[in-house]
Amino acid sequence: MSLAQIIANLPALVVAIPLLLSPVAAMIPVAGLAWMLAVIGSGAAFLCALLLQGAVTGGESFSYFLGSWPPPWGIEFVVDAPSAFTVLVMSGLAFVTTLFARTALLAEIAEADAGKAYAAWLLACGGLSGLVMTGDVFNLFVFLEISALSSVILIALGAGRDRRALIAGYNYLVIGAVGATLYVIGVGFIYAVTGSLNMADLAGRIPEVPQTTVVMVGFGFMMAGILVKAAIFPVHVWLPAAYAFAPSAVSSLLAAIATKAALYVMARIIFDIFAGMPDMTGFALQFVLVPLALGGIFVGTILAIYENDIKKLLAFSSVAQIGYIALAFGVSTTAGIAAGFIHIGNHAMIKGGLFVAVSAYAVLLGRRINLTQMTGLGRRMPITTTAFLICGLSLVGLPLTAGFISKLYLVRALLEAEMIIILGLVLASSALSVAYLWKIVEVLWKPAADHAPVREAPALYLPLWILAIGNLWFGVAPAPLVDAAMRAAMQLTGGM
Amino acid sequence: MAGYVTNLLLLALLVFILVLVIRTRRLFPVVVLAGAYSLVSAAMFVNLDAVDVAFTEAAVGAGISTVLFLAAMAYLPGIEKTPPEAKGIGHILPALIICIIAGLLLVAAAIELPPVGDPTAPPHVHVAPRYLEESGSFLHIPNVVTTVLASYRGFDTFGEVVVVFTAGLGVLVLLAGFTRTARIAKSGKTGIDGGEGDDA
Amino acid sequence: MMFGVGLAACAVALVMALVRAMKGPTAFDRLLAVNATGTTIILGIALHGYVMGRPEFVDISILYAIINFIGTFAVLKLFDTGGLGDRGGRARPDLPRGKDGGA
Amino acid sequence: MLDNPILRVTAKILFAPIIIFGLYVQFHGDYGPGGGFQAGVIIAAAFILHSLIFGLEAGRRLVPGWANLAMLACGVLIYGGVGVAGMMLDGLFLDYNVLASDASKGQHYGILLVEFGVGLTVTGVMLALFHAFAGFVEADYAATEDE
Amino acid sequence: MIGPVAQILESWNYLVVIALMMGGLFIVISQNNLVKKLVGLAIFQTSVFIFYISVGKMAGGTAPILTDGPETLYSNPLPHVLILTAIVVGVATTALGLALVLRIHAAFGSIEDDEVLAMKAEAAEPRARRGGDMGDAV
Repeated sequence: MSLAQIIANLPALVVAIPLLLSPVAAMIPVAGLAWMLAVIGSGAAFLCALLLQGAVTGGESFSYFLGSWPPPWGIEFVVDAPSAFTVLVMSGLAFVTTLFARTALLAEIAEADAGKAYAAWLLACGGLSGLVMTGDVFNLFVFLEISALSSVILIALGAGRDRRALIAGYNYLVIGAVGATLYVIGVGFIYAVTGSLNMADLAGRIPEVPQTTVVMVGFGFMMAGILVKAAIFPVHVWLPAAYAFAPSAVSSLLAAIATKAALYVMARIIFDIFAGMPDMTGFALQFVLVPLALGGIFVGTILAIYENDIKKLLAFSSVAQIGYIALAFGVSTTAGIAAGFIHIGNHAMIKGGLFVAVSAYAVLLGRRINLTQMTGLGRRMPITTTAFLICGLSLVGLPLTAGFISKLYLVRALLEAEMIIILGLVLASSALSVAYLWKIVEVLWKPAADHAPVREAPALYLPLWILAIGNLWFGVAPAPLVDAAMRAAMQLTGGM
Repeated sequence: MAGYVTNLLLLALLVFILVLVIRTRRLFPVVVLAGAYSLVSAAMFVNLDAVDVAFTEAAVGAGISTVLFLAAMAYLPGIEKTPPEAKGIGHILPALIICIIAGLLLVAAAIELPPVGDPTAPPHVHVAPRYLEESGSFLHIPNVVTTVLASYRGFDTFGEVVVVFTAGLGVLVLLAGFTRTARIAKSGKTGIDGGEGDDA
Repeated sequence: MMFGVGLAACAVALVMALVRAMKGPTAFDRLLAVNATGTTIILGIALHGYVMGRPEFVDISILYAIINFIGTFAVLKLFDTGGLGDRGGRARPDLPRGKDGGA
Repeated sequence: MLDNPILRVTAKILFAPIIIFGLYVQFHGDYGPGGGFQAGVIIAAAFILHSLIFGLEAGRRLVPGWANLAMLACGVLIYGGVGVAGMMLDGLFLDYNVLASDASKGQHYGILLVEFGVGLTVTGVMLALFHAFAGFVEADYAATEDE
Repeated sequence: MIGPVAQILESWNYLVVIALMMGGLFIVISQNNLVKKLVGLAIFQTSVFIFYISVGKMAGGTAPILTDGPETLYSNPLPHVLILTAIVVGVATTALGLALVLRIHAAFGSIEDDEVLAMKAEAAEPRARRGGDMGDAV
């Protein structure tokens, strides 16, 4: 393939490379080779995403016709600021977690399964990227299922260590399938009154539809399906178990990228497809999404404070962070949406880093860990723990970290929209989140009973510190991230 | 007219089967009934002109799914323990409320939909006419469903193949794989799969 | 007209088969009844094609005949050996063996 | 596995016609109902019938595990390969117009190949599913230990 | 068209299908048995398929396989294509779910949701009895 051909096909390659390398990886019984393939696949997808991001910096957007059929007859991929931004964040995090997956994954699953595990890994990466790129509402459902089924496989791989992974996988499968089917019902109703499946075409046709009840119900069911996938409170129930019982490497992949795609899709549905119905979406945002987001923030934070299993604690914290992103979208001004996108990027880095560090502990300790077992780890693994601490401080939102930038923009958006009460609640929940972080930090530096020698897992340094430094870097020089998120928000709201 | 009556009969059958499924406690009849549900809906698809869909539903829903359920039933207990509705209304009330609310919403929308078969409904006038027209004149393939499936929406079908592949991969990992414990595998006893497992 | 009458006859046969499937009394009555349901639907689909003027869709009937055969065979094997594999899976004392065990 | 001669003979007689019917559905999909997916299920059904009557081990001799895995992977690769070929010939992903000099002919080739890929994957997966389920040995997994 | 009653009569196909969908969803949510949940899911999905196909039906139309005859009305092929994809996705979900149920039964000895959940709580406690010896666990 010549360079010109590659450039012309970048949007398809982001999705197709991981999906096509996956069957190859499945056939390779050698764990190392399969891992190499996974690194190549996610790395190539990351490169493509970088190039795509470069292509939309000027505020352009273009679409890619799969099979050369113009929409609405064929399926198109939409490359604009929001999709390029989200796909860049996701493929970047996927690449970094793949880098470290070799050591961490092999510590927890049988080597003979590794080829198939990496195949599922690649499928999850490709499926989630496809979810973001596609401009067709039914194609979105197909990618939703690819990512869901491959995530279930990855979660169930944890059964080698803990049988509860099977139940986590089953619940995720059934809840996810119900969510996807609700989404399909919504699409069916919208299709019945518009005759189209293409997002851009739908956006044009929906305001002209006389049957407003159908549009409202269709919107409601599509949103309900996506809320399940995004793990928004109160349909987040699958998430904590899934993250906690999956192999640690899988937890870091899923925590970094899985819900981000669904959140992006949610923004797309609200601000793009149904943009022509501002009364309806405004009502849904104000009276449904914002209260649910606030509920998620508090429930997640409080459950995290009382949780003792470190992976579950981080998972509950994810529920809270997803709440922040949803809240930012709920503000629905350009500044609010931008804050949401900024936090999509930052939270991916934060949670990715935290879970990678936890994997490092798990590799060392060789088992699932709760807080008491982590006593004194800060002294035994200072390098890993420092990175963990940086990501943790970023999670709380300390100045000079990426998390601070997220909070800053969220607060500014809330002030601008004059949502003072909600602002107070956000600040209060931030203060609460210090509690669970402190709980971990305290344990980590408590002197251990036995004076075990310093043992580190150097194979994990590179990806871990990439993420930690990323957190610092974007805390000090947030301009590229913020600019990209701003462009994304501007394009979604039509430059308001 | 015949189509109308057939449709009515088949819908009544579907409702009948659904009620049976809810009420039956033995899992084996439930599985067979699920197969029958698929089969009746396949007949319904034929009546609604969706022959390709009927073909697939008969092969998959009534065929493969049922065989898989049966194969699984060999290992599973054949009877449901106390079903939730037997424990009192409190155990099924939340589910009932969710379903009724969702159902009422859908009914409110369905009443507004263009009636079944209305030739002026948006789906019939917007995108689809081009498929019907071009499939004959440009692609020269009579089965429009094949054309749309493999060409216009070929990417959907690519995704579908990937989904099937994912399911195959998952079942191989779960039932013929080595997830039992990492430590057993590492202690040199890899690949005990009883002879029938996938040896690749 | 003739095909219409045939279709109606299929519907009657379908209802009768279903009644038998409900009443039993043995598991094998039910099994045969389910098989007969399948057969009438196969016939119904074939006749339906003629009624609607597109008789070329007999393929579906053939397919379902194959599937129905394999499905019934799988059920019988499950009853007979307690599993579909070589070793017959686990022992299944609760599976009906000629005695009533249906719905 | 089953000693009944009637069943064994029936299975032997039916095996080939079912596969031929499957191939008919595969390649007649352009003109009548059917296509790769349905064909895959039918062909897999023939092998399932074989395994049901002659036993799983006989079925595995017919289609070994590695061949089965290769089938389900290769189907995806063929489908994706057609897409990549479209890119190589200066088209877009899954663009069949560029596969031949004439767009209509290219579409024909593309659809044929793509349906073949679908059929291969589906046959492989359905067969693998049946073997995995029917050959599952519960005792092997009952020992799963938590940590 | 003429009035709400006539409208309801014309949409009865949709109404019954909605009842079927909700019946399937009810099984998924309310049942404890993991296999029955999967059956409910299959019924739920199949009912949604019927809804789509009803949307694509054209009065007086015929299957979208072109004939050489004079002007014929064809039903809409697009919903058929979508549902073909969805059926495949559905069977993939069912297969994976069943595989998980088999493994859950092997690991927990039960396929009732509430019992398994109770065992989960038990499993979360330290399990000194079983020890770390893999010898007797195999």
